[in-house]
Amino acid sequence: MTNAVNASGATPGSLSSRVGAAGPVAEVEDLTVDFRLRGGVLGRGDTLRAVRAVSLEIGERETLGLVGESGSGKSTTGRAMLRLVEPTAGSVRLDGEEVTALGRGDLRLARRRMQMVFQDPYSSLDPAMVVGESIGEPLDVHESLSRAERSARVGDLLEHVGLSATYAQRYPYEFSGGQRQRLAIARAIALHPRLLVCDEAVSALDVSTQNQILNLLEDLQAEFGLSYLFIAHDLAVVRHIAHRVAVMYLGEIVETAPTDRLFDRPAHPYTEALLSAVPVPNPRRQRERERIVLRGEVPDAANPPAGCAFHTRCPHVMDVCRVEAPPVVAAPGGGTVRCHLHT
Amino acid sequence: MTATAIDRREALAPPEPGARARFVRRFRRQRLALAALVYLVLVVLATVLAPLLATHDPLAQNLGSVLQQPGGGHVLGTDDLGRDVFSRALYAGRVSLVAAAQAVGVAVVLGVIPGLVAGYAGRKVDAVIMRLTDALMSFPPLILAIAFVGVLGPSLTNAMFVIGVIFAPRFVRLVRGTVLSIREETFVEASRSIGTPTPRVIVRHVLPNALSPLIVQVSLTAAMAMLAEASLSFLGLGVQPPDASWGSMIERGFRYTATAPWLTVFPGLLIALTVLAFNVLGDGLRDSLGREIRRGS
Amino acid sequence: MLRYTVRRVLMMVPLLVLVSLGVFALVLMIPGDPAITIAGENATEAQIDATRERLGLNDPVLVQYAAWAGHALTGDLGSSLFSNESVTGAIAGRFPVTLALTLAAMLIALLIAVPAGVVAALRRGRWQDRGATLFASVGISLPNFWVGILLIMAFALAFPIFPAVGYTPISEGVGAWARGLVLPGITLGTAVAAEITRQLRGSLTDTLQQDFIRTARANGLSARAVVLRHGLKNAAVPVVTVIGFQVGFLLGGSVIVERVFGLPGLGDLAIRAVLQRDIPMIQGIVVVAALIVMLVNLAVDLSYGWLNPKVRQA
Amino acid sequence: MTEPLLVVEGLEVEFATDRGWVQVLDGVSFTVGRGETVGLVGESGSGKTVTSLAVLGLLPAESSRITAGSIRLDGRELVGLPRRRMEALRGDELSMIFQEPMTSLDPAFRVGDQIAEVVRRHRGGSKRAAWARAVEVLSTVGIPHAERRARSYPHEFSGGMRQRVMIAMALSCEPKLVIADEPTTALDVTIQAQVLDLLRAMRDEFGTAVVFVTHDLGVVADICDRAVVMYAGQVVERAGVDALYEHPRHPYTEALLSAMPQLTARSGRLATIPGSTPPAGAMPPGCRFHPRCGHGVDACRDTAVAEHPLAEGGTSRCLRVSDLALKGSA
Repeated sequence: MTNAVNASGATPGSLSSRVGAAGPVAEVEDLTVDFRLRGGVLGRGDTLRAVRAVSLEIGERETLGLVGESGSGKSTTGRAMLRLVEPTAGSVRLDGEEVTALGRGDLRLARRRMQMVFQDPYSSLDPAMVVGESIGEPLDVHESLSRAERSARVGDLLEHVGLSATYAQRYPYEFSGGQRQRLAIARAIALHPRLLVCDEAVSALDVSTQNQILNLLEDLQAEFGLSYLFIAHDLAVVRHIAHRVAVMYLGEIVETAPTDRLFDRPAHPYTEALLSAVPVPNPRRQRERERIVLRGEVPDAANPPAGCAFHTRCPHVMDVCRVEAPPVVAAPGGGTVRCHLHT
Repeated sequence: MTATAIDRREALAPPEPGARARFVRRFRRQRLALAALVYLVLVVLATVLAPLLATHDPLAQNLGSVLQQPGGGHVLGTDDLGRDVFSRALYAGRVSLVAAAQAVGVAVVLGVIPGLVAGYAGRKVDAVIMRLTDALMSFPPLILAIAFVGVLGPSLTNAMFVIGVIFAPRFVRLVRGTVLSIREETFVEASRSIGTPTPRVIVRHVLPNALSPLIVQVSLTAAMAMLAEASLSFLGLGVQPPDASWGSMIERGFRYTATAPWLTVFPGLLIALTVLAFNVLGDGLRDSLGREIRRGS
Repeated sequence: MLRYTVRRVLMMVPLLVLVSLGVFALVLMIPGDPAITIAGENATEAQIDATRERLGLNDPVLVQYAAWAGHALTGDLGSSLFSNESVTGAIAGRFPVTLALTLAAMLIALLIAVPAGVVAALRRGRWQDRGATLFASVGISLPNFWVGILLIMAFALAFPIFPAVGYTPISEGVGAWARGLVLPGITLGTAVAAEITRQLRGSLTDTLQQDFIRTARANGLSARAVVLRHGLKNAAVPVVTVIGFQVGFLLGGSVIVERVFGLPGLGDLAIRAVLQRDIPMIQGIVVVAALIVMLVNLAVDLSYGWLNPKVRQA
Repeated sequence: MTEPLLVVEGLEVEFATDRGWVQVLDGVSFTVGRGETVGLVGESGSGKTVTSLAVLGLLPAESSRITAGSIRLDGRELVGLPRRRMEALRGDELSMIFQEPMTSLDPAFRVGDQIAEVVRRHRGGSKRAAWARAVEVLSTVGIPHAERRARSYPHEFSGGMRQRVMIAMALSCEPKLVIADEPTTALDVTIQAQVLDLLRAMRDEFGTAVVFVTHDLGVVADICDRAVVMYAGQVVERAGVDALYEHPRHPYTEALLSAMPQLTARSGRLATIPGSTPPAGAMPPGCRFHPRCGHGVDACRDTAVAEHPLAEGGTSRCLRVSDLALKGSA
């Protein structure tokens, strides 16, 4: 195989964001997304603020892990960055270009530089098409290739994700979940994008398959210089693949940090609770761990609590938390945190 | 052992086996649908080749041999004017099938495009189209058809046009529903995310996946259209003499129920079998197509 | 639930307007001059003008519609062009026959379909299922006038158990009335029974594969309780929808069945009106039929609220 | 010594497919003692869910059959038990909690009614008493305002709360054994922690034995006393959790353990298990794991492997069990 794999990769978890002199690949500033809810007496809907003024940046060849529980807005953030849902406010820049300001035609052109891998490998490929058609679709839309060139490119992509070029003529139902996810990745990298948003890309897979996909993503990052926004709820997976991590709760980023700092010394009580809730696969260690079990559930996003959004479940809640939203401050050891304990 | 150097080809296990087995199994299960298809092809052939197959002139009256029982010189007997029932049935079948095709054609044309628009356009357009559809569906189909034919004057073309209009909402709803659900599929979002223009998304992803339920509905609607044609012709509001459809043959034979039952039994049997064939074919198609979409989701 | 009901009833208003527009438009669709059509081919110029004036055909279309709809709202659907009988009166006189026929057909259909559908779903793939499926396919494929004729041949002519034609009002004895409805009821009900069987089988089969059915079984509920309590209630929504749909078909089918069995119902009235091109009568019948369908759909939608608690809130 | 609460011995199950009957469980044996929590671990296709459905007698009658083996609950044979007798046991002496809290409750009935129905089925008594019991168990599983919430419909609850309702229903008749099939997989981690705590508390309070079916080795480490590891329709290893994690005796267990991404430190490359689980009906001859195993020898290819009892208790289905030193989790 010509595309030898660079398994050494870059050292993960270096303390600073890898924003080179050229600036970050993706910059998000105060991104806000509202959804109109249907219902109400006259069909007049309420609004749900799914994402609240989220800011983050992703450097070249960097993987930013975005973690949070269901309803935290992490997936919406990813979609809004690619304008698969329209942001209500805020700015998204890709290589310095303002994505939120692009008109329809320019946006279509910009899409070749930002791609997405979806969670459900069973519905992300058109069942009525052979997979070669699905993988080749980005090429059809953005490049005019001869039949031979196109089929060569598709074959090359298949080989790149570890599948045989001869599979191009097969239908999706002939593939297993892991293989389908490889196909979805092949489609996403077809145009050599700068940014790849992976939305729970391995959550539906068994452990052994999941690791194959994670390794594949690392290889492709090394080979093509990709930047990843890696959205996941599985913290162990994020620890492995991400260089930096942002934690979301109820539409807000509550903490960002280089991966090692976040996992070793979480600054936000929510991050701490999340980490402690994940059981470790070692009975003795698990028994000895101190566990923080949060009470209650995530509040209704349509009707968030006043003050700090986390105060209803926070073990360290103080009076100020109930009335005043905490500011974002620098966290000890790097990154940022949004908590009154640190102000 | 497991931490071997990565071989990208670790996923090269052959695709899930049994794809072909599944196809064969499905095909086998559709024996009935296959038989229905064969029957329909035969009926169409027979009506197309009516001039060659007819033993008598379908319009030739022979008052010397009226109401003859099946057998002898007339395979299916003769009617009250001495016309050969078998030959008439061949030509009448032509009328019935063409009428059904016409109604289905009208329904598809009037149904698919509004359905696509309703499914793909915004809430307001959708709401308008769906309210109109609801209104049309508030009329009992046959009553509306009778009313229209009553106003426009009895003619088969009028009748089938109206039947087509009446069946159009089924296609609107079907196509809209399918589009709405396909739109929610990740593969459509994936296609949008690579910058595929909307028309291409519709043509490449939405339509092909909407096609299977559409074909099924065409077959089932053909069955209903045949029944509707037969009903209208039975009421004397469809095909006008001396032309005949299977429905109007029964209407004519109805007066001789007690003395010449073959006049109603044979055309009725033809209608029933043909309608059954369309229904069985539609069901068979539904069972063998469209399963892949549901799988795994 | 109240809010849901109110909203659902309010939704009928625009529908009513659309439907009435459609019915009114029937007049506009008469090819050529409706006045000539209505006054008759042999009418004199003066007669035609008088007709035009009487029908308000000189007024703008919207005024005509307003006048017609205004009268319709008060229950005045005009009068027959031929008998001068009031349309509302004529319909009211015929309605009981059609109602009795429709109810008989629905009753027969449910008596066949519910057991057939349940047994088919429970014995999937076995002979009971195949039998029910076959009945469903054949049932929806038979032209009902043909079924009626065959039934007459068999049970009125060959074995005279039931009357071949005619209607006995209920005032002349419940027995005779019911006896006269058996053959027409079966004729009209067969297709409906087939359609409901089909839907019930499909919907119950789907429901029985749901996770909550497994939960019920895992908690030891008897097979009977699982199917009759949890299965049927959850399978009911599409079935009720289909039953609602069938009312429209029953009204249409009654035209045919009344013709075959010589019953003096709405359908019979409709055929006469059509053959005479009695426009107000046609309009009246269509309006009444559409109204019945809309009311049935309303009832169907309201039943969803009971069957599916989620609907109530929406 | 009396027999353990649940004894599964040599269980074999077949499913109907296009190609005829195909074996999906092959000689599955394990036991669960009173009050004990046993993890049934494996990836998709390992047969863990089929095993639990077989114990409850919930395998679909038309498309599956038990061809051999025995399932004894409290000394009573469940295989071949008449349907009515089995129904009477389910929900009473043994019950089950399922993975999908969103779809496992009947949307058309109030949750209180659904629980009361189970109570009345097994305990009889008045509707009022059954309702009172429903409210009682709902409050036991931590549903606030149980009195009022019993009158709510399933769609008015969050996923975590629905799983509590499911647990309340399963425990309403105080069964001796509960089978929990991936009960926390669909939940967020903070809610998973709550539900695991609840299950622990219930086990301690009622002395209920639990079979915990899961693919998550972290959850097994957290809640289970012993674990039964399944691969391709067979049990490959049985052991107490401490021994299993520290000294796995089957290469598949080792592979699974090393493949678990860890919270503690970033490893280099993630370990993978090459290939994929063989589908039922196409099992490789010999050891079923040998095509993916890094320790295989020629003998593994053609000799079907039996379960070897281990000196320290438990079993391993590996030919090389005595000469391999396998790596556990750190």
